[in-house]
Amino acid sequence: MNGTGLLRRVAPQLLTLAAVLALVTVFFPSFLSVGLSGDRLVGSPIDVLKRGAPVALLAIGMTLVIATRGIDLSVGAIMAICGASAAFAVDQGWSLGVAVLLALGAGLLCGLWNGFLVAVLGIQPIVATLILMVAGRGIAQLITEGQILTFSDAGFAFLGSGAVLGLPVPAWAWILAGIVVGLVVRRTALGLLIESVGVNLRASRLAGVNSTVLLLTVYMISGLCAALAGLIVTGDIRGADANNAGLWLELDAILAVAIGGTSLLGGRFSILASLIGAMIIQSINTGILLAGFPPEFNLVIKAILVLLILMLQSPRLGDVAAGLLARRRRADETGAAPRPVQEAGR
Amino acid sequence: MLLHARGLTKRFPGTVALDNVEFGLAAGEVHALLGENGAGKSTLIKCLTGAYRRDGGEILLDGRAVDPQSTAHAQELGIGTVYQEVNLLPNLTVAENLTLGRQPRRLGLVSRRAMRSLAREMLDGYGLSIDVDRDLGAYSVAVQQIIAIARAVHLSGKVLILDEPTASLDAREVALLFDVVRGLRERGLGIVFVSHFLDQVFAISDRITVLRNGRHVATTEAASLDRVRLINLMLGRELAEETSHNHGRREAGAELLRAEGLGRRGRITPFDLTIRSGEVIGMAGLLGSGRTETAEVLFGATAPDSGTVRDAKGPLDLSTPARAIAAGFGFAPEDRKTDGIIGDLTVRENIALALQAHRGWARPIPRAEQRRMADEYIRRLDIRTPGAEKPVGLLSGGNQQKVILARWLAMNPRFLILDEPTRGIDVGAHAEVLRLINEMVSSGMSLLVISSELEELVAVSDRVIVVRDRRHVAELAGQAITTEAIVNAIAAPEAKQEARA
Amino acid sequence: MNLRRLPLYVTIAIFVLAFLLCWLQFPRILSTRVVGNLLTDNAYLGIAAVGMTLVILSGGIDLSVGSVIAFSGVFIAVLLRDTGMHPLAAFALLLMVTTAFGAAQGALIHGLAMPAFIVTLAGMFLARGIAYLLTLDSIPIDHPFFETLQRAYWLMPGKGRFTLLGAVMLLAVAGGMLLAHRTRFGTNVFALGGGEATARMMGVPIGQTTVLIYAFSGFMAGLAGIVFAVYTAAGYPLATVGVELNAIAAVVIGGTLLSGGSGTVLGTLFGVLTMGLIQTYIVFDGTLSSWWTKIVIGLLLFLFIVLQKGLLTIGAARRAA
Amino acid sequence: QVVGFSQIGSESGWRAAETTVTQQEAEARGIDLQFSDAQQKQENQIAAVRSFVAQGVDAILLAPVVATGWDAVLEEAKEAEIPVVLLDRMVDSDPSLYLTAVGSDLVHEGEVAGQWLAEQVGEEPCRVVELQGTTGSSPAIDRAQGFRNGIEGHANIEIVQSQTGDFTRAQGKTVMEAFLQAENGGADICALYAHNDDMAVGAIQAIKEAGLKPGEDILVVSIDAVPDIFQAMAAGEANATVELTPNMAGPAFDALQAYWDNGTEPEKFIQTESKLYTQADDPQGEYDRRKGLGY
Ligand SMILES: Nc1ncnc2c1ncn2[C@@H]1O[C@H](COP(=O)(O)OP(=O)(O)OP(=O)(O)O)[C@@H](O)[C@H]1O
Ligand SMILES: Nc1ncnc2c1ncn2[C@@H]1O[C@H](COP(=O)(O)OP(=O)(O)OP(=O)(O)O)[C@@H](O)[C@H]1O
Ligand SMILES: [Mg+2]
Ligand SMILES: [Mg+2]
Repeated sequence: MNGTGLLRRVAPQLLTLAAVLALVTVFFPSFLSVGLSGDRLVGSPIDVLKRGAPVALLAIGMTLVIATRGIDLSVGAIMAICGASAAFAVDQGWSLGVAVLLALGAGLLCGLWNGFLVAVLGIQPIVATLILMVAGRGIAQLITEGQILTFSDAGFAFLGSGAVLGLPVPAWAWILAGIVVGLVVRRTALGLLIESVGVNLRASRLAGVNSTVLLLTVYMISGLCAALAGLIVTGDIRGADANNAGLWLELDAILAVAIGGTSLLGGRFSILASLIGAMIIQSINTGILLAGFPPEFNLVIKAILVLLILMLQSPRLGDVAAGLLARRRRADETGAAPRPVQEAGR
Repeated sequence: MLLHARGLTKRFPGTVALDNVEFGLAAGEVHALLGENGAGKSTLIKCLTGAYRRDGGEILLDGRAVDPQSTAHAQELGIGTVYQEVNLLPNLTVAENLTLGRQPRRLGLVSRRAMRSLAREMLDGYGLSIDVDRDLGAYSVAVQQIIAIARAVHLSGKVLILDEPTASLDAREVALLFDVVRGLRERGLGIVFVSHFLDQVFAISDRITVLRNGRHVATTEAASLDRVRLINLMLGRELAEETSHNHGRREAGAELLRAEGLGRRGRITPFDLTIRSGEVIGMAGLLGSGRTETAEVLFGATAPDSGTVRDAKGPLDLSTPARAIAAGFGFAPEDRKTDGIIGDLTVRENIALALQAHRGWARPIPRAEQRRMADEYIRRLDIRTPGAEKPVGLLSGGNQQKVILARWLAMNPRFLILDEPTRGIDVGAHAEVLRLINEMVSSGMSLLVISSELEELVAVSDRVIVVRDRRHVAELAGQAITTEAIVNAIAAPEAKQEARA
Repeated sequence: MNLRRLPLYVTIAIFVLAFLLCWLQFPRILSTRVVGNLLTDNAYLGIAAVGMTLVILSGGIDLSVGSVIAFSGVFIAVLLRDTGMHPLAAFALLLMVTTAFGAAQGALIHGLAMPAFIVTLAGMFLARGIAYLLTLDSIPIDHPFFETLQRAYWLMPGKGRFTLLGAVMLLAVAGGMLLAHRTRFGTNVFALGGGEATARMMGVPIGQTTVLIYAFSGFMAGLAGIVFAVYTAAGYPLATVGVELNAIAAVVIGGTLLSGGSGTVLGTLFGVLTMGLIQTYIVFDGTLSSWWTKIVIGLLLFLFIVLQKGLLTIGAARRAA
Repeated sequence: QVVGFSQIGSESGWRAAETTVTQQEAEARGIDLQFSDAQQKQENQIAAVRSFVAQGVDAILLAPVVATGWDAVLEEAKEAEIPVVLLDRMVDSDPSLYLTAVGSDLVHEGEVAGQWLAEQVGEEPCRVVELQGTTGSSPAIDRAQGFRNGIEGHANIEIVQSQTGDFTRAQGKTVMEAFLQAENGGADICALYAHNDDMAVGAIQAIKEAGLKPGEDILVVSIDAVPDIFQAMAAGEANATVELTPNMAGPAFDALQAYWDNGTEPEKFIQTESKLYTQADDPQGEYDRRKGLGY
């Protein structure tokens, strides 16, 4: 996709983001202000970039998984496993490098397991990943023995709360991961093959696409992204909280992908759009916190905003509106009230 | 006029599919609707039956303006339709598919017994002996096609529309279908018939309407037209030469492949097959005789459980399509909707897909190269599309078929299997495809062509293999390849023919 | 035997086999008490899963059921606390509300062509959010009628209780079976699951069917909410978190394909019972730590699904041969 | 003796510690403990208790996830003559349905924290931010109420922000960051009250990252007394915590033993102490003492 094509693709998401930011600013006027404290940038926008990191990272992998017509419910649990592994390693006195490698390895392994269930055993993605979603948290707790495994390794903490060139490390993490994965899938044929498998698995196989390897790869990338997210949240609170790390984040990641306009039925995808989607969700979350409503309103506000966003982005909305208009007009003309008709195909 | 469409217009982004089209159907007539691939036949039918919302024009049924809002609405109005792509549900039983929406009920609950007997009744007269309680998906495309016809016939109180119903049927089924259609005509129904088989068109239709590029070109009595004039009307130009018989034109080359005892239990009885380079092998048989299975086993789409395939260098691994492709095989499947096209991807991507998959993900085909390939095949195969970046799912049926052919031509395999390659392709393109087949073969490619159209087989094949009951039963070669010989071989179970030139 | 029934038979066979294995290890599992508990304790799940089965058969998914169950409890509790309404009237009102909620989800899914996953995810947030707005506390229900409902059981030989709640679930399953397998609507649901575009071309009223499916799921979730409210005699906004995932798992273990178009309601009952059995087994074992509990549940889930897959493949191959 | 223990889950370090301690206490007394983890779900707990009844255990320990909804199952246990002891949280059923309840008074905990703060700030105006527990959970409701009781009558103390941190460290930190943003970079905040220590520990990091000194610029008071908060207190980053002892099982087993031996009916509520720890109470020592308990 060339520059303008890309821009056109993500325009709805950018507009939505702008709208959400504007809305939050109404409730919390200083929302958009960014300042410099010492050598790091501070302010709500920076918080959004930072706090949105786990969901953004998960959304990268999730986008690819969803593009193959799959879904990965286990990413939250994988975050917990990887965070726990890294904290365990640091706790054992191993070096940070070993800890990070261990976490990434664990993420890859989890992805391999999911991919194996989906691609080789042919289990449906929701159920296949549900298994790890349930068991994974147990595995993470097994590693931490149910405690919050704390550590004081400054390097590890830096992953979660440090800053480079003024920007928090987590923000760098998802931006870089997004660029790397985005380049890899678009500069190679990976993206095309993923989309093709997502649209029509059978036909792709008959055209010689090695769907098994492709699915394995995609779930492994998702596992890897979850591992990064796990490292970040663990580093951030200097402890591995096996029970709560990444809890229900898979849902936010899926939402981000959906807001990013990638069909849950597989096919065409855009990582950039998903990342903007993640930022939209995080802006809502941060906005709710800043606006100071009582917590019992959180869920309702989020639900309504998300629904609104998705409705506005729905391509059908135009049709329905047109249909309603046409109905009124034709009703005026003929007194009949025809129903709107949809085009075949999706 | 039973059904009358005036000034029908339908636009898609980048295309005007119907431009002010006029179409009239009288009661008690069979009205053929003809035109090249992409001329707008299917679109016209979809507008008539509420599947598409038209952009302009009006529709009169029995002189009253109607406005079908959905296919269900059209059904209520007494219009039964078989759409071009088989539109049945593979996960429902045959009986459920046939009766969907009007299952017989008792006390508000569907009565299975009544449904079953209704379904059997509906299938009466089509020569099918199938279990109506099995899932539809268990049956071949051809069987499904017949079931779709039976359903539409049952639904059609006034009008029956058939969009390429005979594309995958063989002569026997076509004859049966025509009997049914004549019966309906007697009863005063109006029947719209779309086909690219001109012989069939002349055999059944009373009047003919020709569309070209979304415009109405002519409506005439069938009797007043001959084949050549009809083709000229459709194409808007002369067609040089339709088909050419090729017997004795080629010298078979060296042996390319040899399959021995290849088979899979429950699918196809083990068979032997040798293929020479530069040779076209035709494969004939009735529905469900095992032709597609033969192709699938050869291509690794279903893994064989016995036998080997070897070439001059040694045994080949054909356990998956990817491996078969690596061994230089190609396979254009029969069911293009589920096995062929990747609907949401563009024409360019669909054409490049097999080659790209073969090269591996790490070596992308440069975009410019893909464009060049796509443009070349769009030109060579005359694929009607606004451009290479159109999603292939939005192309007309025949043009989708051409895209799949292009995908495999771009691979340049040494052995290509074509399962019903001309299904749904118009006369002009048909000639083009046959010419291409000849061209490929003269450049040394070997082909296995599966077709229900015996003339086509006779025209292209060097040898014809006849399949019956999942078993290869006869082989014809050279001058012995005639339609009669093939028909005899298919029909005569006892007399095993081993005719060789 | 029909090939499409195979998953059902496999599910039942696996359940019986699992029960036998449990019985070998813990003989007390084969008692009317455990059987009665299995029905009662999983009644709300079973009812919700029947609704979920239809949704999944149509190729959709309904993530809102857990929240709707919680909402139902709170709604009833608040109504009974703040008004003098009879519980039956409250039930009726609630069922109307949840059915309308489901229908609204269906309308959004169809009308705006939005994926069911996302719409019902928002529905899940919304239902729980509204429950929070109604109350943050857990509210006890001490209406005499509730006690009558709770005490309505038949004492089976061996002191097991066959409760009203269990009976309601069995009735719901029976009703679901009729609806899915013996009505035109049911066939339309399967048709939708087989392919929306095709179903539309065949004249299935897509919009109406979609709305009805989610309305039915909302109704069943409401009914499950009533059962849960009776079961606990309380309304609690934090109740039944994640029940939708259990329901989905039960439906899938019951042999229904998540991609839609294939499955049975009866299978779902056995899926629910299988899930209940896993839980009972773990309690009887009593040695698993918190984390091993999760791991073992995951492993057993895996085992069931793989076993099912294996048996199905073998069965299908047998028939093809 | 076989005792079934239906635990809520393992959602926090404190909960894990309670499980460990219960197991240790059972082992020390030679009791065979049947453990069941309900993963925060009441429905699982009800099913577990009924399974215990079906199994015929000698007693049941129940740490109820929520106060309501236990009548039917407790009655069933009573009919089967199995004594039930409630741990750390109460139920609203009739007291005749259970033997006794061991626990602390959640409202009281909040009061202790509130009173400490009131005493600490004296007449100075003080803007407090509050990190609540999981919305709708009984500790969140009671500890919020208790704290408000505790600062009752001190008009100088005002709760200016209140959000849920879900009892977790990560959310504690996230929400605290938002509070700091909303309150002029933290300059306007005088104290933080967190419904549990985990959220406080997360919030302390957020305060530090914002360039402020927790414990000095912002007072930190929380509840539970898990080891990590003592570490923070030792470092001067937290000011006070109210203990909720994880040893609920000890008193419970004692009561059960007496009941088994000679049918002694214990009191209906055995309250554990809600002790306040401040920086003066040897936090380092407390940390070392608690570290092994499986928090
Ligand atoms: N849904 C759609 N969106 C966009 N373009 C479409 C769509 N359906 C059809 N078209 C275009 O409309 C034109 C007419 O297509 P149609 O399917 O009616 O042709 P046809 O005459 O039936 O051809 P064939 O013989 O190949 O079936 C084609 O150019 C096709 O690309
Ligand atoms: N007339 C029939 N009666 C019963 N079953 C049939 C019939 N025709 C096909 N089938 C079933 O359909 C399945 C698929 O057939 P298949 O497509 O392989 O046949 P084919 O030789 O390729 O024929 P064609 O390509 O003409 O459809 C077979 O398993 C067969 O059992
Ligand atoms: Mg067509
Ligand atoms: Mg075939």
